[in-house]
Amino acid sequence: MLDQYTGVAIMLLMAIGIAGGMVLMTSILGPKKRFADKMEPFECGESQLVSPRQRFSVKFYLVAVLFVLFDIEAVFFFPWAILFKRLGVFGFVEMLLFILILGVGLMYVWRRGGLDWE
Amino acid sequence: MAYYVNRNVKMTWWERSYIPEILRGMYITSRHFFLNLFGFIPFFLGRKKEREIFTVYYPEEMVKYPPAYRGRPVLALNENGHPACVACGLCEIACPAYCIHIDPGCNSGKQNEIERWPEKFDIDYAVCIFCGNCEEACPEEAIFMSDDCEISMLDRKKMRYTKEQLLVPVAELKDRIEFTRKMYAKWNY
Amino acid sequence: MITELLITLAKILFIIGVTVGFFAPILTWVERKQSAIMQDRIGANRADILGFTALGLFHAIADALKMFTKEDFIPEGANKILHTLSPIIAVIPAILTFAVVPFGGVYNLFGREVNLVISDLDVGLLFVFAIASIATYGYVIAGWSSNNNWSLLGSMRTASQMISYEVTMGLTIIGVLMVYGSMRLTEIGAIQEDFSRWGIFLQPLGFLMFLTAAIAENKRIPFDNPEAESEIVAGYFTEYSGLKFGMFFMSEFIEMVTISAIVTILFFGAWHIPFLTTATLLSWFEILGTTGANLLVMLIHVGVFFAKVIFFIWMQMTIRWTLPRFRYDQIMKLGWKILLPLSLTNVLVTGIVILMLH
Amino acid sequence: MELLIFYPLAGFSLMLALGVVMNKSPIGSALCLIGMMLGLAGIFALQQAHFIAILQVIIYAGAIMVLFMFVIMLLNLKGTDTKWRARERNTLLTVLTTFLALGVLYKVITVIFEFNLDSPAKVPDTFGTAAVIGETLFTDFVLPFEVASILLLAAMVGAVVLAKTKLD
Repeated sequence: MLDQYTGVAIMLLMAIGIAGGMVLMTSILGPKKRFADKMEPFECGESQLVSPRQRFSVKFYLVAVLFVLFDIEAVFFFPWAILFKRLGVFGFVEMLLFILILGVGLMYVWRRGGLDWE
Repeated sequence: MAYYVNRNVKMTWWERSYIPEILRGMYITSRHFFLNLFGFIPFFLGRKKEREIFTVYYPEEMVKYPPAYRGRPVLALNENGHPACVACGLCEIACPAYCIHIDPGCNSGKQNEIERWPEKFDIDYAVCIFCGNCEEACPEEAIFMSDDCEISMLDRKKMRYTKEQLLVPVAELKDRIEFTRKMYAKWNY
Repeated sequence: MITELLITLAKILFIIGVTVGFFAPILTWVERKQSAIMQDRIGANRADILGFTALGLFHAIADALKMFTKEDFIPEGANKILHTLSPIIAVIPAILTFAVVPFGGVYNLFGREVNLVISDLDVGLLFVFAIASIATYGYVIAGWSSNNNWSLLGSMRTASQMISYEVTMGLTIIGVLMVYGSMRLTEIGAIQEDFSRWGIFLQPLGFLMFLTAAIAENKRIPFDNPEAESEIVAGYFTEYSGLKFGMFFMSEFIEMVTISAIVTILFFGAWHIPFLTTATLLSWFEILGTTGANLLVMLIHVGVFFAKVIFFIWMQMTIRWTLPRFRYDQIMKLGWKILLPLSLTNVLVTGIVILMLH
Repeated sequence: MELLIFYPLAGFSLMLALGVVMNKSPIGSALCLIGMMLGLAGIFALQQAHFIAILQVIIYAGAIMVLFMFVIMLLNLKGTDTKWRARERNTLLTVLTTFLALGVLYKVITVIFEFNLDSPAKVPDTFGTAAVIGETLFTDFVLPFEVASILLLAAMVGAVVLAKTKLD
C-alpha cells in the first residue's frame, strides 16, 4: 500500500529540483544593475502614491469563509458519490437532506447579498 | 449615420445561457484557423490560391499608403537637381518639436540659377512628431511628408538626417504634391 | 523492487519530459502561432538559425534563452524570500498533478504488468484537487510579496476566483463519480473502453461545467481577471522578470495540459479508441508475440491519449482567442450563482436517473 | 522502511511547527503552518489513512489556511508590531502554556508506553480508502453527518451576519 506513494515522492523531489534550479539559474545568469528609479515598484511610470500594505474590503473575507464551508461540504460528497450505487435510495435521501439544509444556507447567503459584487 | 442598439431585447432562456453564441464565435475562429492552415492544399493541386483575408504579411508584402499618410518629412529635389528649398526658415519656426535645423546658403552673385538654398538642413527624426506643420508652412513646395515610416534604428545620433539623406526627387513625390495642392487650396492658403 | 523503482522512474522521466520539456515550451509557440493563423496573420516567424526559421519554432528556444539571461528583479520593499519562493510554489503543484494522471492502460510487457500511471492512488481525483488548492498560495504570495498595488489587486482577485472555482470544480464532477463509482483515474479510464459509457454521453452538463470551472481555475481568458493586462497591468506577476516570470507561464501551460488530460480521462474515453477494445487490438497484432503486441498497443494508446489531450489544448486555445474577458462580478456570479446550484441539481438529477435505472 | 520515512517527515513537521511559533512575520508563520499540514498529511498517508491524508491537504492546507492568509493580507500586520512585542513578556501566559505543554507531553508519553510497539496492528489492504470511510460514515454515522450539515448552515449564517452587518 505504501509503495503507491513512491512515485509521488520522487515526482515531488524532481519538481522541487526543477523549480529550485530554475530560480537559481535565473538569479545567477542574469545581469545585476541596481539604481533607485529602477527598483521602485511599477506604477505606470509614477512613484508609488499609496502603499499596498493597507486593509482590504471585508467581502473578500466572506468569500473565503464561504469557500471553506462549501469545500467541507464538497468533501462529504466524494465518498458518497463513489458509494452511491451501493447505498441506494437510503443514501440518496440522506444526501437530499444534506443538500436541502445547505441549499437553505446558500439561499440565505444569496438573499442577504453575500454573493453580490458591485 | 448613427444607429441605435436596442438593449431591451428579451432573450430566451437558451439565448441567455450564451452557449449558442459561444459556439458560433468558436465556429468562426476555427473556420479561419482551418482555412488558413489547410488553405495551401488547392495551391499544390494546381489551383491558384485565393486569399480571402485582408491582412498583409508586412515585411515581405507592403501596402501602398494613401497620399494623405504622413510619414517622415523629406526635401524635394527639383528637376534641375537642386533642392526646392530656399532656406526661408518658415518650417523651422512652424515646427512644434524644434526638430528642423537650417543653415541658409547665400547667393554671392555668381550663381544665376538659384538665389538661396540651404547649406545645411537637418531633421532629427527622434524628435519629429510627424505633424506636417512644416509641409503646411512651406511656401515653395519644398518639404513633404513621404510615405516612409520605417525609420527605427538602434542609435539616436543616426536619426538626425542631413540634407543629402533627406533629398528625394520630385517625381517620387507627385501624389503627395498634388494632394497638398488640393488640400491647401481648399483651405485658401 | 529495484525493477519497480526503475519503471516508476522511467514513467516519471517520460511525464516530466513531455510536460516540462515538450508542452511548456511548445505551447508558448502554439499560443502565438495559432492566434496568428486564426487572425489571418503569419505570426512568429522571425527567429532563425542560419536563415532557417522552422515556422517560428525557434522562438521557443529564443524565449527560453532570453528568460535565462534576464535580470532577476526584486523591487524595493518587497519580501525577498517570499518573492523568490512564490514561483516555486506555483510550479511544483502544476508538475506534481501528473503523478496520478494515467496516460495508458495496463500492459503485459516482458512477463510483467506495467500500469501506465506514476502513482495509482485510490483517491486519485481528490489528489488532483488537493494539489490544485495548494497552487493558490503561489499566486497569492506572489502578489502580496511584491509591494505593488497592481500585484496586490491581482492576488486578491486570484485568491477569490481560484477558491470560488475550486468548490465548483469539485462539485461538477460528483456526477461523474456517481456514474463510475470510483475515484481512481485508472479505473475510470478502463471503464470507458465501452464507447457507450464515455463520460460525455453520461454527463454532458457535467462536462461543460467542469471545463468552464477548470479554465477559470487556470485563470485563462475569458477568466483572466487576476492578470488582466489592460486593467491591472499583469496582476500578481507585475514585478517578476526573467525565468521567475516564465515559471508562472510555465505552470499555466502545464495546468492547461493537466486540464486537457483530466477532461480526456473523465469524459472522452481516456486512451481508448471508440469501438476498439484492447482485446481486439491485441488480437490484431497477435503475430508479434505477447510482448510485441502489448508494446504496439501501448504505443497506440499513448498516442491516442496525447492526441486527445492536444485536441483539448487546441480547444482551450480557440476559446482563449475567441471570447472576451468577463467582468469580475460576472465571474463571481457565474461561479457562485450559476455553476454551484447547477452542479448540485446535476448531482440530484443524476442520482434520480441512476436510481430509476436500477 | 516505514520508520525511515517517518522520522524525516516528523522532524520536518516539528521544525515547521516550531517555525510557526518562532516566526516574526505573520505570513511566514502561516506558510510554516501550511508546510506542517502537508507534513502531517504525509504522516497520515504513512499510517494508511489515505482519505484522511488527502482531506488534510484539501481542508486544512488548502481551505482553512487560505482563510488565515486572507486575514493576514486583509489586516496587513507589520512584521515587528509594538503590541506584538509586548506580548512576548507575558509571564502568566508563559507559565500557563508551559504547564499545558508539559501536561500534554506527559499524557503522550504515558499513552506511548501503554501500547505494545513491537507488534504493529495489521490492517486490511482497503483500510483508509474513501470507500471504506464512506461506508461507515453513511451507514453507522448518519446522524452526525446530518448534524454536520446543520453546523455548516449555522456557520454560513454566522459569517454572513458578521460580514454584512452595517456598522453605521
